[in-house]
Amino acid sequence: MAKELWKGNEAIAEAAIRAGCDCFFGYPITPQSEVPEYMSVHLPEHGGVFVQAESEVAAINMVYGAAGAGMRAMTSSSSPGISLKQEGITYIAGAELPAVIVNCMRGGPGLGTIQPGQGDYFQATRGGGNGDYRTVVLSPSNVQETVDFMQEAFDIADQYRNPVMVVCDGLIGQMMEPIEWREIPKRNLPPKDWAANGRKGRDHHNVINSLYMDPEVCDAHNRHLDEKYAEIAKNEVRWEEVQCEDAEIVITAYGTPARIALTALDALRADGIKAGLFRPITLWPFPEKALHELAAKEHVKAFLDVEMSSSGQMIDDVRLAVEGQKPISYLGHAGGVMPTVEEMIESAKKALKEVQ
Amino acid sequence: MAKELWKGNEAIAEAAIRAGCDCFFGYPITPQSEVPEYMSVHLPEHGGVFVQAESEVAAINMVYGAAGAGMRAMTSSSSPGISLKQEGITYIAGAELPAVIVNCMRGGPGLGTIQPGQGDYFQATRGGGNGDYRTVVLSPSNVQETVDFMQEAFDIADQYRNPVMVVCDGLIGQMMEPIEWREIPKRNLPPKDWAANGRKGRDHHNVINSLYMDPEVCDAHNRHLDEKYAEIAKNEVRWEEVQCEDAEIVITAYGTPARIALTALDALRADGIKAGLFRPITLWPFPEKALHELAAKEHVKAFLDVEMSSSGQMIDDVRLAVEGQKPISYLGHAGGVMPTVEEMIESAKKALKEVQ
Amino acid sequence: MSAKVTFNSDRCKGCELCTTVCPKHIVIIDRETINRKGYHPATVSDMEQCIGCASCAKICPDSIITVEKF
Amino acid sequence: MSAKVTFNSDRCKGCELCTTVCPKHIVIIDRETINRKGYHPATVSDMEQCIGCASCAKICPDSIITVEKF
Amino acid sequence: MKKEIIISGFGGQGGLAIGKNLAEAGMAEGLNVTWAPSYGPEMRGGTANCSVVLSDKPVGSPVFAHPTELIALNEPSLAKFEAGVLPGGIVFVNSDVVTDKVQRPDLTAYYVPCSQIAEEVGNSKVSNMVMLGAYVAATGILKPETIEKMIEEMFAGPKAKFIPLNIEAFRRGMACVQ
Amino acid sequence: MKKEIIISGFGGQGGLAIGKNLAEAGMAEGLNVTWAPSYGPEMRGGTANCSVVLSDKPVGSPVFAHPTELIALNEPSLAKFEAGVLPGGIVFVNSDVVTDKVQRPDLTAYYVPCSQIAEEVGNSKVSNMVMLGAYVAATGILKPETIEKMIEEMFAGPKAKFIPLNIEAFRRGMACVQ
Amino acid sequence: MAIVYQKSAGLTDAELHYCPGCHHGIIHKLVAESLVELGLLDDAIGVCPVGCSVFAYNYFTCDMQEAAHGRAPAVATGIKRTHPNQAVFTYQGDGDLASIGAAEIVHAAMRGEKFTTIFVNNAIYGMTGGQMAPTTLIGQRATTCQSGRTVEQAGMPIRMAEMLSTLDGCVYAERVCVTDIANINKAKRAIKKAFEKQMNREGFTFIEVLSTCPTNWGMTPLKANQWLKENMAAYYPLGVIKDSSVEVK
Amino acid sequence: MAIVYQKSAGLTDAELHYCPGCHHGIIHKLVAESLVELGLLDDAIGVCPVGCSVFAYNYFTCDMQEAAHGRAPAVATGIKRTHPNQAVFTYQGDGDLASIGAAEIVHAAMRGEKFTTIFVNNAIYGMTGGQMAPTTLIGQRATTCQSGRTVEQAGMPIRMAEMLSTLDGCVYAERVCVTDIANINKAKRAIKKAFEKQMNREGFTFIEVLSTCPTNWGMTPLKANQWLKENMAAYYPLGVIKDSSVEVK
Ligand SMILES: Cc1ncc(C[n+]2csc(CCOP(=O)(O)OP(=O)(O)O)c2C)c(N)n1
Ligand SMILES: Cc1ncc(C[n+]2csc(CCOP(=O)(O)OP(=O)(O)O)c2C)c(N)n1
Ligand code: SF4
Ligand code: SF4
Ligand code: SF4
Ligand code: SF4
Ligand code: SF4
Ligand code: SF4
Ligand SMILES: [Mg+2]
Ligand SMILES: [Mg+2]
Repeated sequence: MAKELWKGNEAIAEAAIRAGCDCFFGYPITPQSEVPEYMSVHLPEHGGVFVQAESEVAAINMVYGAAGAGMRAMTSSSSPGISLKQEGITYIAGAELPAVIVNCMRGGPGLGTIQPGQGDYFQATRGGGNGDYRTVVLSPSNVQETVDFMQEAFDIADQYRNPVMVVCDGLIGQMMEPIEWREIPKRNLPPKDWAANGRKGRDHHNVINSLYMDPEVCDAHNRHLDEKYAEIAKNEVRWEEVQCEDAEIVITAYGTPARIALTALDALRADGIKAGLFRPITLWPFPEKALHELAAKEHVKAFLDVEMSSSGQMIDDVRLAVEGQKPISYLGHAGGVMPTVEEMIESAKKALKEVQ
Repeated sequence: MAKELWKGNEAIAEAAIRAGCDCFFGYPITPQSEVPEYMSVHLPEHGGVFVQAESEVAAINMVYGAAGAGMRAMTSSSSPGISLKQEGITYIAGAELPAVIVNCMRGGPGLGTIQPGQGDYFQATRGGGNGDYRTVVLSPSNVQETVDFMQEAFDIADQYRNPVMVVCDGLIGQMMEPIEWREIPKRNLPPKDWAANGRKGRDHHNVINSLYMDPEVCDAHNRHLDEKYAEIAKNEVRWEEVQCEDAEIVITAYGTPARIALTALDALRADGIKAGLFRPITLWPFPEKALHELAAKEHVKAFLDVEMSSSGQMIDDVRLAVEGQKPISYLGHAGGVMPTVEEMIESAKKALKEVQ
Repeated sequence: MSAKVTFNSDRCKGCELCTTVCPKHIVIIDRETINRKGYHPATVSDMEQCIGCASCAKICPDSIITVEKF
Repeated sequence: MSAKVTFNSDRCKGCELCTTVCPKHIVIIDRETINRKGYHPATVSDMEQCIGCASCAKICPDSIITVEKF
Repeated sequence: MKKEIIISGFGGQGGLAIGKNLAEAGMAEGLNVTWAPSYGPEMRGGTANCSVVLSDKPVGSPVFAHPTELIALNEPSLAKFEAGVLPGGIVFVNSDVVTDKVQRPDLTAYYVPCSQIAEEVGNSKVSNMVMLGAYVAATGILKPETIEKMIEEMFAGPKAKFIPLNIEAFRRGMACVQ
Repeated sequence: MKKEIIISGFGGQGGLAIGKNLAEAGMAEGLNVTWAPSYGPEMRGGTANCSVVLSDKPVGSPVFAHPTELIALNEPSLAKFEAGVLPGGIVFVNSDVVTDKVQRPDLTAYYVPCSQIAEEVGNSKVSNMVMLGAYVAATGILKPETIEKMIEEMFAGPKAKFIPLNIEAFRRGMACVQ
Repeated sequence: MAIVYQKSAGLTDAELHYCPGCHHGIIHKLVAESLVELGLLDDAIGVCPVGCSVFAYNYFTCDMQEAAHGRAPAVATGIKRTHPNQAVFTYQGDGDLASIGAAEIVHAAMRGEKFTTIFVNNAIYGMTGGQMAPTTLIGQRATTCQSGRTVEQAGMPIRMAEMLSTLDGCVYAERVCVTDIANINKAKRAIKKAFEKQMNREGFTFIEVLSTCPTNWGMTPLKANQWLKENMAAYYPLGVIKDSSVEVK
Repeated sequence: MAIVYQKSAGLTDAELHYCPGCHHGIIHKLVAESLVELGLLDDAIGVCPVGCSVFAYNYFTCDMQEAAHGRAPAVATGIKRTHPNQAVFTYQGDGDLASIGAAEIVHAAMRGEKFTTIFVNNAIYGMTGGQMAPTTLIGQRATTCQSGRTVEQAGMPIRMAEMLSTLDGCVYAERVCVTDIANINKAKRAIKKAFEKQMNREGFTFIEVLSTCPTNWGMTPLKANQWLKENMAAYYPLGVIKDSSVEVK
């Protein structure tokens, strides 16, 4: 397969089309506008539907409608736009609809900056909407992964009837990198016999709904969701460990900071410091067990969590996983400033010194 | 002071008026509609402004405008409505505006049920909006506290220029209980010289804004916010410990489950089981240190976290605080089903048995 | 009798809307009866006069009226 | 000369809008000059003819033109 | 001492008001009280109920599965809540509306013809006071004077003319169970 | 082997395209490459820049503070980025637009009259190819044949008539630094 | 013996949860009957609002989706665009459509989305217990305007059919009511016509049905019927507001 | 020597970030001049949108608030209701006002909120790089309709002034442009009139300014001016759309 140079956002859109995305509903926002722009041209060429919605709120509810009618539906946005989608996302989760939501994150809070950020980790992994629900969160750290993850995102969504988010930061959305259009093995997916797409002779009418007025029924529905989430957590958790076998200092990072960390790793190793990288790929389900076990290893002395967030958000999950076994320090910036290789090296050294 | 019987939602509204609330912007939703209803009648009697907004999105942005112009502004809603306010809340946090937001929580996800719930803990404490920010979250567990906390909410908001949420569940909003109109000591609050309310001869124009295009400036703004949050965490954290001095099993709970736990405590003690209750009052800042220290005590053998949530949300904070020192088990229901005294007793006994 | 009107009386809510549209004024509320929902249900006072126009049935919000004709 | 037109030329963006509204057709773009922003700034070719109508100033989106009159 | 009471009936029958009266009176006697309504979308014909706790200790849960007393104003309420009443508990039935009888032998049942008595007293609106009287008399948890004083306060001023009527209804209710 | 290049100029000057060409060529030679643009609201007169990495190892950070080479297409770009260039690095200046000179003695500077050469070649649009030629010649990181092949692919089909022009511009650019 | 009238096959056997005399039930059946008569039932997909008709999915026998409050037009857009040959309708209350969902309905109309909206205007928030709606009349009492709506506080009530008619994408808008048989017949004709125009791909079709809320208006069903005719119909004129084929003033 | 014209005291000395020839700058100064001439500057509170004019708070010398995208009318409602005697205005683009903020502007107009809206309609999303707006003309190209907007895909462009004029709370709506001195003068008169009506508490006042976006239209400023006059003004008629004192057809 020949490599091709693709911009992250356009690669996301093209990969979605190749993954059988039937329809896209979106609203412009920097730094993700290339996704709707690309879709507006190319999705209809493949028989798909593109609608520029009047708002992010409308877009996510169009996704709800199309997904409820059995389509592979998708939307994308960036941070403030994703905030507006929270009600829609909790409805999609509550009604158990498959849908793919891309968040090309920028710095916050509020209008913030249009430069890359990772301050929406809590929102993505805990659910910024009301109630108990989870979205699967895939976090690519290069353009190839954005491409590979789009089909996975649609498949996971369909398999579990659950929204799946793909979160990348503005840098991954904007940058170009060589990619290959790999064949991702297709999953064996259940039929969408629940879809409200017209009875057409069916002996019952299908209903898409997240309302469960009766508390007992609502509670039972929540238990059912919980079981589903447990199954997802069991089957779908993903992470990558780089040079962790003998690492004394382990950097935890995802997305852009994780790839910057690769450079820092080399430099640290060159300096004789055994550094490793633990990169969660699914932010939810978080690779809690793997990280817990890594933290238990004798050779691991300390963790350094690096995020594009002012005081860290994933660090909560890291702490929950490490459970006090080893110290965790933090390096991060919010609002478009990316942690540099130099800072990582320095912080890693400092973290190690503190445990010695 | 004579006791008066008040309904939670109406008490919230009356207490807000007494706390000097200048304006209320809201939209109907069960189980909080008594708040706007009460406000529509009584706030104008006190010279205040009531507007029924076209939506929760509009309501929170009206709050933004009024707060930005120096007013004590407030809105209230329930779970799905609060989801819609997430963009507005992150803007308020980003622009550093004081505002009070009441969430009278119901069960989720999605439309869920209109019965009481606590599934919005993550949303409230982590921020369901984009970016790194925190809202102070006060959690009353009876009507007296809702009353006492309203003035505190406005004062904390003004003191730190930050949104403050008061989260109660539908039961506390709907129930009646005797209350006293206590005098809460007023804080010494800074002047609102930053308000954009007309220059009136001022030598500069004031700007309310959360946009920081330049990454460095945005990062600096985030650091400033972080320092503020650290200060809030230091000054404002609140919790209550009931019979924890010798407790072997400690129930962690807030809001309605916490008051149900009081009954369970009595029953457990009557059964010879040393049970205690640790009740966070500020959900953010979470009383992490206090809980950590409690967990360190010899006599504490196990924790039982109880929430109106399917698999628990506050439990993350409990785990972060306990840091693996003692086992934590969970009891909860989502969607309007409240944990019963009987369940708590049983779960507490089970939790204790497991550590023996 | 050229027409027959049947009420699913258990489901009647006694709203009286049907009583306002009968051209023969024969649809009435039966104040003697209380159904399981606690309402006085509607009924036809004199079925002989019914012309089977179905007006009563058309307006019934609960769709509990069936009209038949020979 | 009954009127004077001054340009804050450093801030001119060379948009040419001012050149379209002068009744005397004396507002022109100075193609010989490039300002620090990289644009050819506007100027008045023959100030004598200026009647001080301020049209050029009114349309300038960047408000860089001042017009004075005796 | 703790009473956990469920009062249930059609929306509009006044069950919520009986509950509030109990809570007000309990408060007046220095008890800890809570009142919690069921709530839901407008569905006439549905049952509305409230839960009241009167206790000499702080009230933990304002809702409960096993009331010490049940006041049933319509049949669905009796059907729904009878099973949950604490063994040895009391059930008050508005016998003008409910023809069913209490099934459980371990419960004390009072059948109070509230509407009938209210009409005898002169105003169908005071039927709640009749039921309140029955409750107070049967349980002894609240002093009759407290209720009568509360009635006086409720109808202070221009509405004072309703005081005797309500007190009469209350007393007739008390008489029902004596 | 790793090159970290910043290409900067006014929006519309074609700096982003030069970056893409470099990345494409790097990819064709089997290198790991990234291209990352600065982005912001529409503000004409502002500077647009991109960061390109060409490396024989996987690329960690696609952005960096210290480029190995800087291509400055206007004065603000030179002013902004010169200080950050890695000691011993190279600065390519579009001398038709930029009159300032590189100040740091530890840097190699090439002043390339891109527009002038492009016009000499016959089309002002090929000035980017001139700069590309200069970069390739000065750094030796990419084979000239790769670029020429890329040009041939870029202008395949009906646009083939532009191939000689572009190749000529590229070669003239290379000649500038030789 | 032939059946002249019985519960529509477009409705399930579930008991309606509406209050006695509430027009929602009448409107439901007109929609159901229209679908059946046009042969669209097996094809149709309906979208319910959040409002008293939130449970409409329990009543219609066609496939249904429950939308978030106000977002039915967006949900319907998602459905119709991906199922262009099927009948799609939304059923929305005045709080849902005219207040929180104002942007969605305006834009569905602007885009000329080819679905049919049944807009049940009862001048109040029914489900949440009687708060003011954008369509509440001046002087009408509601729990958030307890002395009656005033222009000063809340402006004049919004006429949605008229406002949406300014948009080219809205090809048909009619206001009807169901207080009596003549009006019920008119309402049904309007609903059928809207579905026909939808299936002809003409554009967005909008039927505003004036409706009672006896419970929150604090009236008997009959009194409410009367009040609707005298007060609502006076402010919200009945009839065709726009028909792209026949231009009506 | 007397100054005939200079930069308004209502504008700061900050350099405007707009593209060459963008009308935002002209519109800014008309607003600033109006505030100064009416003596409202020291009293006024402005609300900026999210759009190219997001930084307007850097340019106006009165107090300013930056609203979330589309929510300026809600923000202004919060301000004006609590400061009823002060001049409040919003400045919004067509994406901001007519798309994401459609509900907020409709409801501010319905309620008759007593602030003035300056609606800058440039038929495109300027700031985000040229996507289609609800006001983009049929056939006009944008990055999300690269072969030109079609009715089938996106409906006919929305005429906000006309739509809002159907609401009683909107007492004054005029459409202007700033392509030449005559139109600039008219635009300024309209803006001043709107502020006067606001201060008279008449209701909601709305000035739609047709505006260019040379950058995203892909034209020189002069070409853009021409295009506006020929194409936009043809679809969006200039003039008073509604004036509650003088009823205009
Ligand atoms: C986001 C959100 N806000 C508010 C509500 C609460 N709510 C439920 S129904 C309703 C209004 C119902 O009024 P209307 O649309 O007129 O329908 P009706 O009940 O009158 O038929 C509201 C505000 C909600 N469920 N979700
Ligand atoms: C919630 C949200 N959605 C989207 C955006 C991205 N955004 C910024 S400006 C803009 C549109 C600008 O267009 P317009 O309102 O027409 O103003 P113009 O730039 O043309 O003056 C958009 C979509 C945002 N900042 N916030
Ligand atoms: S069918 Fe017609 S005539 Fe017969 S009872 Fe009904 S309304 Fe009256
Ligand atoms: S219309 Fe229907 S529900 Fe109402 S009274 Fe008549 S039969 Fe009963
Ligand atoms: S003031 Fe009038 S006459 Fe003078 S240069 Fe300007 S436009 Fe021309
Ligand atoms: S209008 Fe202003 S910015 Fe444009 S060319 Fe004239 S002086 Fe320069
Ligand atoms: S509350 Fe009103 S709208 Fe709702 S069902 Fe009852 S009468 Fe109908
Ligand atoms: S992008 Fe368009 S609207 Fe924005 S500043 Fe440039 S010309 Fe003006
Ligand atoms: Mg309604
Ligand atoms: Mg625009």
